[in-house]
Amino acid sequence: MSVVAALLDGWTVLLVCAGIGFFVAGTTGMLRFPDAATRLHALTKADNLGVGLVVLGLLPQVARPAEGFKLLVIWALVLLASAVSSQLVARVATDGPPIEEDRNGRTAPAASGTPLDRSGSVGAGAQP
Amino acid sequence: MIPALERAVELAIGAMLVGLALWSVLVRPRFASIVGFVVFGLLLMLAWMRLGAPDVAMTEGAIGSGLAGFLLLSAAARLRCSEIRRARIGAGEPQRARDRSPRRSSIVALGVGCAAVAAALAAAVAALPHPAPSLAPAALERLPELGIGNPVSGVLIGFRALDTLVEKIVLVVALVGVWGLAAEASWRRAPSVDPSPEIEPIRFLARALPPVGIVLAIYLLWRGATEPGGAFPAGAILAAMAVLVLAAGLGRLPPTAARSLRLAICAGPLVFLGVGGLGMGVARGFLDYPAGFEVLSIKLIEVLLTGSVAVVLLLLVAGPPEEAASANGMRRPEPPL
Amino acid sequence: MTAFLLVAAVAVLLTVAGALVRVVRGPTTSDRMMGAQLIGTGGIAALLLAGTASRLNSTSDVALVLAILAPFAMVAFRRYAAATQAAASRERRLEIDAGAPGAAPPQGGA
Amino acid sequence: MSAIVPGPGGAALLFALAVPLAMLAACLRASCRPAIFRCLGLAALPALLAALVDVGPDAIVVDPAGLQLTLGLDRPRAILLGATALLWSVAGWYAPTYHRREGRGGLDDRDGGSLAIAWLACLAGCIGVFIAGDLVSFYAFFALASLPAYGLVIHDRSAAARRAAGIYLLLAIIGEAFLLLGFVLLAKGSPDASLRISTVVAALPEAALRSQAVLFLLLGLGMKAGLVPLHFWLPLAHPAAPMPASAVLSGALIKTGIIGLIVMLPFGAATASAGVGAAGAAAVVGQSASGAIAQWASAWSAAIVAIGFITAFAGAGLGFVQSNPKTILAYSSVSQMGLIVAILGAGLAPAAATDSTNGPGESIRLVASCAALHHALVKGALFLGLGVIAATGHRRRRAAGVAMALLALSLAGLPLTGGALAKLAAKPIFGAGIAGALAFGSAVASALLMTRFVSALASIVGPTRSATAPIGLALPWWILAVGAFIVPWIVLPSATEVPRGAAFAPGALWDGLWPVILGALLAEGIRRSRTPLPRIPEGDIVVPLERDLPRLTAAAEGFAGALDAATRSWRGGGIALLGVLVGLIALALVGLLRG
Amino acid sequence: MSALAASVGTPSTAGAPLIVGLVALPMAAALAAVLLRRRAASAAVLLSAPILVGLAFAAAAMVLSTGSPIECVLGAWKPPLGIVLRADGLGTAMMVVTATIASAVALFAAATERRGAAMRGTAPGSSLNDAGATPGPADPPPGDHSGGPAEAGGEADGGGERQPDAAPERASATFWVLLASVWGALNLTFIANDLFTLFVALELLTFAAVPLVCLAGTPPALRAALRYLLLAMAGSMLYLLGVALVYGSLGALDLSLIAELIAPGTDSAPRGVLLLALVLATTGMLVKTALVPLHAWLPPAHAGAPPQASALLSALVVKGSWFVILRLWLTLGEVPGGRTVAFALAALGAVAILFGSATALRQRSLKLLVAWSTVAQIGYLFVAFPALVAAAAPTLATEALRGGMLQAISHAFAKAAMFLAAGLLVERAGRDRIDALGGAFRRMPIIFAAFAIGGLSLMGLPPSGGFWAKWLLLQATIGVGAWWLALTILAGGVLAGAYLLRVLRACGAEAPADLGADRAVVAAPAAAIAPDRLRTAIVLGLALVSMFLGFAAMVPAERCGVRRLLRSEPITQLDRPIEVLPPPSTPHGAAEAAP
Repeated sequence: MSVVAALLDGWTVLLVCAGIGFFVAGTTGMLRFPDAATRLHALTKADNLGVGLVVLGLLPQVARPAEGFKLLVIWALVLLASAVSSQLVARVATDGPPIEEDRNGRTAPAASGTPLDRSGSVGAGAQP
Repeated sequence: MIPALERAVELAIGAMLVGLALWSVLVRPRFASIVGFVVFGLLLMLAWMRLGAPDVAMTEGAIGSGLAGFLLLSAAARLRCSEIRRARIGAGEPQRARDRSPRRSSIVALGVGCAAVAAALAAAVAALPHPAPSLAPAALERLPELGIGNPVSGVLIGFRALDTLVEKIVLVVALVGVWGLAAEASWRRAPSVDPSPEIEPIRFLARALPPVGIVLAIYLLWRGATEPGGAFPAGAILAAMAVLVLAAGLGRLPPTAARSLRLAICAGPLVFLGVGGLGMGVARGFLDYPAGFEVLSIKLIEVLLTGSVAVVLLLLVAGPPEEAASANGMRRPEPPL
Repeated sequence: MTAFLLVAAVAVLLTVAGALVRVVRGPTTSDRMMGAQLIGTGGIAALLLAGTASRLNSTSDVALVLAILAPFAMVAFRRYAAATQAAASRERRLEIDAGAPGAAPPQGGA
Repeated sequence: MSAIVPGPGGAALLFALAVPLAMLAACLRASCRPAIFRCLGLAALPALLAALVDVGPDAIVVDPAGLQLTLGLDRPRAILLGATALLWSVAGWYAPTYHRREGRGGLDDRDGGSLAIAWLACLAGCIGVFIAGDLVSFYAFFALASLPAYGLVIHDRSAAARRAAGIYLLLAIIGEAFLLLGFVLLAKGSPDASLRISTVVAALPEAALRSQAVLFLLLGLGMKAGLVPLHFWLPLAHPAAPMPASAVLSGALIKTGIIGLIVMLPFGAATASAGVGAAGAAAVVGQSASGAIAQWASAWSAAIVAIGFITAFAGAGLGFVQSNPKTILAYSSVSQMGLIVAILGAGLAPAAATDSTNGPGESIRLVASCAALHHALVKGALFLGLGVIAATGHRRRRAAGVAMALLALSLAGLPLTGGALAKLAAKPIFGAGIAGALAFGSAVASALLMTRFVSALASIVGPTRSATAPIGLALPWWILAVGAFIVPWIVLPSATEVPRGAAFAPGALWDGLWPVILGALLAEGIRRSRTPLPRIPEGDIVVPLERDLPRLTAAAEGFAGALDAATRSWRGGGIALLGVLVGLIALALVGLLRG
Repeated sequence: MSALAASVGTPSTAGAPLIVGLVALPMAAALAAVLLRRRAASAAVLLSAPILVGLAFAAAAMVLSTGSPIECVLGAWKPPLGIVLRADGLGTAMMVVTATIASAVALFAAATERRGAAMRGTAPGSSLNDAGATPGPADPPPGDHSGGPAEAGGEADGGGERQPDAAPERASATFWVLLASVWGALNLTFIANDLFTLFVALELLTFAAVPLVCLAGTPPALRAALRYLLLAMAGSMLYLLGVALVYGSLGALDLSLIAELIAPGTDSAPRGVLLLALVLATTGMLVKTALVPLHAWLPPAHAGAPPQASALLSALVVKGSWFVILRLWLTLGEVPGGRTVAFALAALGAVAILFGSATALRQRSLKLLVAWSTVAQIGYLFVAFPALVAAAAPTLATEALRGGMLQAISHAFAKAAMFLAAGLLVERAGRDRIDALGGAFRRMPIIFAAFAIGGLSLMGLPPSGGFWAKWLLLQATIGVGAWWLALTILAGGVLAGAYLLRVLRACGAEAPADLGADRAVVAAPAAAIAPDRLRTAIVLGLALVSMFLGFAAMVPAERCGVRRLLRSEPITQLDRPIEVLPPPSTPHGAAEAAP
């Protein structure tokens, strides 16, 4: 048992660590990338690979096969969600930034120029 | 090491929860507030898991950050649209601005007051007896009489069935209240979740996800007898799937007057009430289940309740039936200028 | 192994907490939503790790619920963005050709 | 619920109450109202009858083991019930003719219907007050007598009537409130659950909150009786009402306050407890307790006497500067009520009740009720007479004028009138000290005021020089006027210890006569000297009150508005919630630390 | 087996089906009303009404005759694990009141609907409650949206029934569901003996009451409803926090168990925590009861609803949360420090009385005036609290309890009558302005009388229930030495008289001439809008009950058991101890499992 167990544990450690790595990378990208479109890249990496590697890493540890199946289903669902939401976010980003009210609840776009103003200034008021 | 780690995790989640709650309340843009609320719900789920309450976590996830987030964003969109319209007309703008900026002193006073209440609560919680008196052992002990294994379900559908029953009626009444907001002309028409303009990815999602969701709901309902799960999370997931289908434009709600719809709404509570009333004749009293048929009765009630919960939640999200005006304000007619 | 998985769960959680910064700082609504999404995914991963560590079956059920509802907020967000953009552009068009009635609101999807 | 089955006396009382109430119910049908209005005089006759038969104080007792709700009559109450019932009855016969002639009243009262409704409700309340033997029914009937009188006052719908009615009703409601508190305090002293007036009043001197009880009783009842400084509604309301209504307001309704004082002041308290103390074994303790009670009683006695005389003189003085005869009569009522209250106050002193043959306190009650009886009849006759005179031409006024003058001076104690008898009866109560001197002074003041009234009569303009008053006005008035002279001669000697002959003694005649002469001469002197009289508007102190009250209410409204506005906003609501929470938590902490 | 399991059996008392029916039947009716078509929906509720009235009276009679509460153990699960419904004197009294008023309101609503249907052809929209104004901009729907949801409605509806000017079926259909829900929620509130069941019952109450508020559909009503909803939710949270603290410290939710666990002599309970829990839960309920300064949602909410909804809200709904506070304080009120908080509550009550009445006095709209009067009257409900927790003086506590209950009950009847009467007055006058009521006295004397009688009951005139309530409250407040409270109670009565006077004056005035043309436009032919007999009778009946409630409470209170009906169960000894919880620190199951 020992060798197989050790191998399986090693597999778990390896893949989970890799998954964490993707999460770290995703978060870093989320924080450091300049605009929404690029941040989307970071998000999808964490979503697809971070969770995926963790799930794969955990597979040897589950008590029953059904649990493993559940883990895979979760991964599949996350993949689906990620795919769809990145589409949606991207579409929003290209349509022009969704309008966020400024501090006084007034509408910004009435004053600001074109609908495709992507400067992000409309959301600037959100900074606490 | 592990206890220390757990303590650290608890502290971290707690700190994030408090911080996020404060931020959500204080941040000015409505959208940011809502996102904060959704994330708060996610973190709260983790907190519930940490407290060993997976049932609550599940419900929190489905209702707190799922359906409620959807509902809040729809409301925000609607408000936003009317604000944009008003901004052009320019009526009442300065006054609103003044209304919304509270004085610093009142914020400070509010903060001090809230802190005082929180301090009192903290002191009280610290003064609670340790270990806390609990009815959990008693509940576990009598669980076999109900023939189910999940103590939470036992409390909900057995020991405190009355509370559950009344809560379900509350849901129905709340739905009637929401319908009551309809304009006279559109009363009895169909409420709607307006399809999103961007439908391709959403339509794909709405085709792919619901089968999984339905299976998951059945699974949770089935598991509810022995493991965390049960009628409410299952109903919430079904409702979420239905909302998704509607948002993708793949379906349409029946009018509120439809008999089948109303039957679905009322079936759960009515059967619950009926089985409970039957208990007065054939069992030991109101809301007692006939001996030998406990599991059957409970299953019947749970299945119907799941359906009712799903329909009611869906309709609550859809809102009152509206004529020629959509739930999120996308197709609201122009006001006369 | 248990200890490792727990530490891993904490690590994922802490990493993901960084996304909170994005939620708070924005600046656009898309950024906030992406931050929320990342936190949700991270939460799923952390739940799975911690649940496997503690051998708690129900954790994966909770994660399943979380996963199936993950795209839900995004759909709502898309609707929000579309509605507000449509309203804003309609207003602007009305402003441009002032008084011209019947500027039909954009009806995506209908 | 068990009630002693009413005997004949109880039946008489119930009948007396039922007749006006039944007529009131009949008024619900608009078609019945004119007929009811024409028969208004009938309504009070059963009460008159009840006053004449010997009913007994416990004619009807509901719940005898508990609350002891009682209806009944003792002698003081029977005397007043009889007098006021006579007045109500006569005024009721007078009213239809007056109403038809004057044609006054709001647009909606051509048939006298609304007057009849207010009249009957008031009448029922008034009868009830005199026969109520417990606090609750007294309170109920007192309210029934007070509030519908609003309809009597406002009946003309003129601006003055509206103002007077508003002030009247407000004061009546405030009076009710004070009375309620007074009654609650009385009931707190009750030894058992009983709310019977005699029981609670007997227990009053030893109650813990006795002074507060007396204070609030005085406030509540004194407001109705017109004691200074709560008198100001009276000179507004009485002149504003139509003549028959003024008569019953002034003659009968303010007696509800007087009867309250008569039955609820603890006369002979010190004597009674002294008797107990002497008989009891622990004599020393008893005596020291009774000493304290005596001290308490004499302090209140002095205070009430002072209030009474202040009212008597202030009423006379303020009335003297008026020119409207009705206003003068109203002020005269204030003055006379002051005198009666002074009698009551003097009777409260421990010394006053010792040598009584009627039992402690009973003689005081009888004297006061006899004085009230006299005033009721005379004042009623004077008001009705004003209407008669106004309907009579100058040429034919002589007889009526003489009768009015005699009636008026009777109030000042003109010898051979009922007033003189009442004075004689009150004399031993006041004694020869300061109180006696003040009583003498008040007689002079009354004479002064009444002389002024008689001279003001001349200013009334009749319809034509030789018009005669219709029989519907003259006959009831003459009946009442004659009654006002005769009835005291029948009632007083039997009720009080004044023998009939005493009034004819030369000393008594002189004693009665010269204050009248003095007062009349004074009045004439002031008139001749053409001293400019200070101009004091009707209702004296209410005028500055009316001026300043808006400022006060504006401040209160400002506060209320600010609170309203503060809590109405969303933020205000939240702050209020948090504030209540924090405040209650803080107080809980304080309570926890203290207890 | 443990003691817990050994106690399985049927421990419910004889009347258990009665109280189960009282809870289950209205809820079933509510669900049926959701399910059924409109006619059938109202029929379902109307049919269950007499049954519920019968059940309530039967339960009251049973409690009266046996002298012990009816208990019903739900399922076979006794406390602490399960729930017991427990109908004691307080609960049955309130259920009887609820049944009476709710069925009166139901009849009224049915009559209104029939009336509305009958006259819709002649005068569309002439009554205010028909005004189903749309919350959004009321534009004609644009014709070009194809496939919208608008067309979808036609198929499921009975076809010809839905014309553009059809009956206001939204309000009607919603109303019947809500009426039944309110009824069931109130009944559950009155007999729930479990902190969490109380919470659930109150949630149902709130969620039924909020839509009632916005039944009219006007923007102000929607605003008021939203504010009510959010504040009530905040209140629920606070209550839940309090419940959590109680459970955390005692491990029990059943009120009887809690009372046993904290009885004097048991030291284990952390009293400070319980006090905080009491404060939190009380504050939460205060929001729903709308005690000043948490009242701001009430006036617009109650005034904006149709009359039958206003009557329900004002008469009954606020009493539900008040009753929970009462239950809490009867159970937990004697923890140290509670007295201070009780005085604070009374102080808020005093502010409510003065502020609410003063603001009512300033209103120009009739329904707002009545609503503000509710704010004031709620204050009275809290004045009793200091005496209620006076453990040393059980008589005082009983008086306070009886006073508070009587106030709640008599206010319920009076306010129901006043709101319904106001609705009819406004319906007739065409608009909700006090100035516009001129001529009401002549045109609708009985409605006018009903309004006045209700008002007099609020003022506290005997023999109304309000009088006895004030009497008892005064006794109680003076008993604890709180003179300021006593004077406030009196001032509140005076102010009530003042605002009532305003209305009565306006009704008594002639219809203003300049309104004539206006009214001709607003009002339909007089025959069409003259109040029908049924509604008039209902309104008058409610008013008369409020006026003569005093008799019910007065005489038998001492002798025939109403005192027992209103008595507080001595909280330290249960009639039949249900089950004693094991000491909190040793969970039962653990102790059993260990060996």
